[in-house]
Amino acid sequence: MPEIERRITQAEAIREALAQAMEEDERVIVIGEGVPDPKGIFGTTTGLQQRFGKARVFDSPLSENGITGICVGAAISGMRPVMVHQRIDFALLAMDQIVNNAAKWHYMFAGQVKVPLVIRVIIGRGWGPGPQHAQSLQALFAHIPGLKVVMPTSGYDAKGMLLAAIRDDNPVIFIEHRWLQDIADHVPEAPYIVPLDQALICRPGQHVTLAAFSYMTVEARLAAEALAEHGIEVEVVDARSVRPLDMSTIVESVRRTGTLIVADTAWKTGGIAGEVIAGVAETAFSALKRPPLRICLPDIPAPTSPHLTRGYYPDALYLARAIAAHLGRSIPDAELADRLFRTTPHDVPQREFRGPF
Amino acid sequence: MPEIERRITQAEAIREALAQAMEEDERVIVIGEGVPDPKGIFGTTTGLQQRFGKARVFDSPLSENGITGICVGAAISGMRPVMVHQRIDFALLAMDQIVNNAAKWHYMFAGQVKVPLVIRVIIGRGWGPGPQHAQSLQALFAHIPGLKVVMPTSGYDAKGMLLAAIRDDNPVIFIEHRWLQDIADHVPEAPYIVPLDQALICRPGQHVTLAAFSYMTVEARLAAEALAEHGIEVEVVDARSVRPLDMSTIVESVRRTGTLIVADTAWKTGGIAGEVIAGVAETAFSALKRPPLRICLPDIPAPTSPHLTRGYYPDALYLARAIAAHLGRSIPDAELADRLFRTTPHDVPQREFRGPF
Amino acid sequence: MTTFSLFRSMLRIRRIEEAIAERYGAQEMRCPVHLSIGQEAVAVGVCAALQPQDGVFGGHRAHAHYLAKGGDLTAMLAEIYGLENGCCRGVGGSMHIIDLAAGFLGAVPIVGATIPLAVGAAWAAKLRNEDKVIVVFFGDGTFEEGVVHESINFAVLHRLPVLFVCENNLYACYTRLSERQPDRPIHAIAAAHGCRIFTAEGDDVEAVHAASRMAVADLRAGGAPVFLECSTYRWREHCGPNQDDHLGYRPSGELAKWESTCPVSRLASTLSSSPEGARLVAAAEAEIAGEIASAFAAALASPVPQPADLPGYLYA
Amino acid sequence: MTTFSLFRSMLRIRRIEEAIAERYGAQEMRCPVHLSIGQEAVAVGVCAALQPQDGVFGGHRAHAHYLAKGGDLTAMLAEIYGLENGCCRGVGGSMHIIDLAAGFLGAVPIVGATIPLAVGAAWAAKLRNEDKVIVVFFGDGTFEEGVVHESINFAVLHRLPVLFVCENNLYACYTRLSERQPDRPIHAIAAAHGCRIFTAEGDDVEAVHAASRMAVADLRAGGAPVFLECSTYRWREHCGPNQDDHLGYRPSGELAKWESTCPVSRLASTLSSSPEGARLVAAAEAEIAGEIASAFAAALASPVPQPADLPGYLYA
Ligand SMILES: Cc1ncc(C[n+]2csc(CCOP(=O)(O)OP(=O)(O)O)c2C)c(N)n1
Ligand SMILES: Cc1ncc(C[n+]2csc(CCOP(=O)(O)OP(=O)(O)O)c2C)c(N)n1
Ligand SMILES: [Mg+2]
Ligand SMILES: [Mg+2]
Repeated sequence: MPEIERRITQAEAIREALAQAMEEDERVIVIGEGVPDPKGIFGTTTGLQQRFGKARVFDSPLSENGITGICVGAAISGMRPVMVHQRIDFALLAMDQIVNNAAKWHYMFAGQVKVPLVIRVIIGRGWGPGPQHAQSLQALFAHIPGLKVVMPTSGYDAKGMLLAAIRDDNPVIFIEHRWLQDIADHVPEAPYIVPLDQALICRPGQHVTLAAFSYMTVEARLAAEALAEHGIEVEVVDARSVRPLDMSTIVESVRRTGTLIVADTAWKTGGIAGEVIAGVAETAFSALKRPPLRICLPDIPAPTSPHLTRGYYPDALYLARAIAAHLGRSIPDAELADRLFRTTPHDVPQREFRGPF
Repeated sequence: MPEIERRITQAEAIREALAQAMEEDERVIVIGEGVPDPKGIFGTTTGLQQRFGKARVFDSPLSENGITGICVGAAISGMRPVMVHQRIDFALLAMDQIVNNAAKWHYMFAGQVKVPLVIRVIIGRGWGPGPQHAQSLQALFAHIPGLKVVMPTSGYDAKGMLLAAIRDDNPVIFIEHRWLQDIADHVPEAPYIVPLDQALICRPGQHVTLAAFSYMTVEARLAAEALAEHGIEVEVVDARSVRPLDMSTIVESVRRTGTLIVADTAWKTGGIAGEVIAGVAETAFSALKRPPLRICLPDIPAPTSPHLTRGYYPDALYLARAIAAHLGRSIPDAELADRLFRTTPHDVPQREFRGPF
Repeated sequence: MTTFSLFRSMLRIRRIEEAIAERYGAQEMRCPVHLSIGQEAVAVGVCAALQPQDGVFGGHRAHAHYLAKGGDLTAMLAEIYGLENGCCRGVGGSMHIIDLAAGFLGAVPIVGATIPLAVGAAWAAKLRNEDKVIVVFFGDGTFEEGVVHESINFAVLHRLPVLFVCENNLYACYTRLSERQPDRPIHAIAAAHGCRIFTAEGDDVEAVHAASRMAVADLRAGGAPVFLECSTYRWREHCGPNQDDHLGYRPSGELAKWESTCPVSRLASTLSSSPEGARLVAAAEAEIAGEIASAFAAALASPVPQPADLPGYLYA
Repeated sequence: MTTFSLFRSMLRIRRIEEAIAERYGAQEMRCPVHLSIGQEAVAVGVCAALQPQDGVFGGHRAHAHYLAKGGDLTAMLAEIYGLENGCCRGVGGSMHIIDLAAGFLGAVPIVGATIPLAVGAAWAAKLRNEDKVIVVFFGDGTFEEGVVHESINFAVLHRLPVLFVCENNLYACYTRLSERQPDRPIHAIAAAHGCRIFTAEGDDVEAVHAASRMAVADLRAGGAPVFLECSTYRWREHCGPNQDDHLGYRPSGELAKWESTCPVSRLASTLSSSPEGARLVAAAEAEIAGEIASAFAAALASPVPQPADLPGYLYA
């Protein structure tokens, strides 16, 4: 199995998925502001136009609502468009077409027309993107019947779920995290599918269920490793999908651990972390041995200055402390801090990151 | 106190609040598609242009995002605009300006500029509005730091909260329900304020806390009356505000009753009902004697046909049955059904309703 | 397409909408309806220039477009009645109609919502090398939505086979054009975007048809997107079955002026000037009355839809 | 405004942005920056036509507009460094700048986001009978956003004192105009909307200024909204401090051509043709260098902002 050695970044995994989808189905087209440009959406679309031509890989005017509607129109006419927003914030301009049309076209016409559309949106941050360029708006999409909404964490899942999303006959909001794009993972070359509705237990543990979304899964795993050294076994569930939420995997885990903590990349109030808690409280109340807990962003927009973002984004150390405290376990803080101290500046994904976005 | 006899409809209460706000502060202007037209937004703006002139009461082009941004621009320049969408569905076109600008302008500039803007949006239904004209999208706004979001139920609160919203220096999403507009209530003539952040216990009861939003409060009270005859005392909390949620009133109630049920006008998944449950579970877990419960719309868009909307909107009978079942109390169903049977067709607010919307 | 068949198509639409209006009061069509009475010539003149494989999108006021493109009458009526045999099985009602077999690709009530869809459909047709023209109908008010400009820009950029038809009836609901737009022609903006422009008096079906034929021929030959603006007038209330001149939002005499140039009756008089023509007109009236009566009967014979089916419509 | 002061204002902006670019690599300005190097003449020519009470809005690339309107340099630099004395106390960074005292009413990076705000500010000015003109700067790409058309329509309808300035630098990020818009002038669309139109070569500060003076005078006299389109060119990468001609997205020679008509150095040569002029130019360089050095020093002397203050900024 030489395959097992193949490690590529998530950005490369996404590019590979796009290329393979275009290869296997000529109805697949890719469009977005900057798709064929030299930066290629953080490298996720680089080379696609050279390979598949200008008739299938498009740049886009700055017209988010219009282009979304145009892609819906193409999708109901037999194409399978994949569109992309470099920041989820720009998708706010397209909420009308996403919510009123894409999500409902199949339903409104009683199932006569399909909308095979993938909308890639990127959350997270370079450095200092600030209030309008670093939102994590998954909750807005998660509330909408007719959409599927996914947030893969690993490069493996990113490829498999993107292929699944493109093959799916429904509109899928595919949420990528900027800080995951440069992380390498084992990603098989041949096309494969990861289902759009299944959470993944990526670390088993019997003391607490930590359901995490997207990049928070990375921090969650680090926290879990550190806590394991102190005898706290955290079960890390990578939620992977937001709509539908795989509640049964989460509920089963809570039935084993008795404790639920949810870590999300978004603001706490009105976010999907609350939805997970409400779902568990409704359906597995008696399994809960103690109050559930959300670890999310504070309810304020992201500031820009690194002096101000410090502490804004909960990291592994924050998670580990919060988990230990929630379980009433006292761990010498210096040990945790020592283990989880981030040597990279807190506002960049990798040490080599040099800006500007 | 002859005042106590004064009963006007909620639509009239809203119109009165607008008129009084315009009278007390010349910076208040009113704009929206149809504001000065003969229908006057279901009667809520009728006569205002005649009274305050064309320089303060405006019709609007069909340009939701643009007009919202224009109102933000006017608000940061010292005006106090009140704008209105006849349906909340149209506000989806303006999510960019609402979320990216209105909600953040004060924060982004570190408090230097205020955005005193009220956006009235109407949810609910005439008959048969269907998938694109009957959404209850409060959850989308409730997630956004920087917004205030309210949903008054009574005519009294509608007037007092609208006056408070207009006097507030922040953007307020003011959500009205179509089915409340023709309900009469005691509404004092002199201007008064109802705070934007306080839930109201509108019926005390020791067995179960029923937190309800907007029109669901009406159905909740009917259900509570019916259940009282069977010895179930329901504490009905009219949540009134969505952001901020008055969690302390709800939590205190749950501490007394031990049981939480939330009734919302919106889809269940990802809605604010889940937020209420998550908040209570996090902060008052031990007060809960049994699982919490959500009573919301099913996770599908509203259909149009009356044959299809039957059962789509939970009513008092549905609530009463669900509450009794949740408490494990068996009440002869015929008695409940008899008491709560709706003699008005299920798809209209009043018997006299004749369409078309 | 002969003058008579243009006339007949308009007459049929007029009578169908009158029948809807007449029966609306019975409270059995429990959804908003937006009638095109007075505006039939635009729908008919344009759609008569299309082939079956061409596609049409509409908006909130779409009965005429649906019928002119050949949409199934019974399915539309059943839909308005909220019945299982409706073209959306009752999910949609009057504001959501579709007939894929006829090339009526859908109408929904968010104004402007179908304009980018039409461009997307035209884009797909071009990418797939299909001989297909896509038409979208919308009102003067809808032109104020930014998405219209975004859609036109993309269509012109990619030279897509799309015909934008603006039915300028001077009002959006009860608000006159002059309260919403400055005094300049709508089509001039489309022209500046790079569309080819046609205009027509929307109460003259032959003029609309002639312009549409040229437009569609241009598009089939690979020409730039076309924007056709037609002046027209809505006779009844914005939404619902009634007259509403008493509300006073129209200048007095305006409605009467437009009624006097009624596209249907003007053509009826012209045609009736010969005895043969008069006979044809009378026969058409009779046939249409019969068709409408049976369509209503057939629609009302539909079973009722079942709420249990709804979740199945959500995802493909 | 003399030619020399126009020149000096451009030179100052050029040197400030060069200084930012030079220091960006030190990794202490930890936010995206979009430089206007090459485009200074538009900001300067327009703002020189304004009064202090007039208002200006910008977008993601707003340093030049802020500075040309008289925004505080130290506060801008401190903001880019994320420090407490920044014009937004570090909350905003380079893409969110404001100086209310100078009439710079705000810039934010969602493209098109400030265009309706400018119209709203002009509307407020008109409703309050204030003698105020509002200007908004935006790029060719931004013109593709529907909200721009919605904003222009409203401005023309209500005849508001707003000047729309389109800096057409041929690119949105790395995408050339011809990939995003058909081949027709942008300003022709604004003209069709009913704006009064001016155009200027954006590397000729005096031409921009002359057009702006006429435009602003028109607006003060109650004229229709004005749309000014300036051709211009961005020399550096879309975002960040570097050159990027090696990426190959620009036709070869294009950058060089624009560099050869540099608005700053062309005027420097003209002015330097007299000894007195040469002396003034040299003095300006020296003064500006001094000002920049002290501004950086002052900015960097700022305390750091405190996260604990953030919640207080959320609601008024
Ligand atoms: C986005 C949106 N805004 C507002 C409405 C409410 N509305 C329905 S029809 C209409 C007027 C449309 O006017 P026009 O485009 O001229 O079409 P007409 O009704 O005259 O045929 C409005 C404002 C809507 N349906 N969608
Ligand atoms: C709504 C939105 N879409 C996309 C972006 C990403 N973006 C930032 S700047 C830019 C290009 C803007 O081009 P133009 O308006 O020509 O201004 P220029 O950068 O050339 O000065 C884009 C697409 C954004 N900030 N906002
Ligand atoms: Mg109209
Ligand atoms: Mg540009």
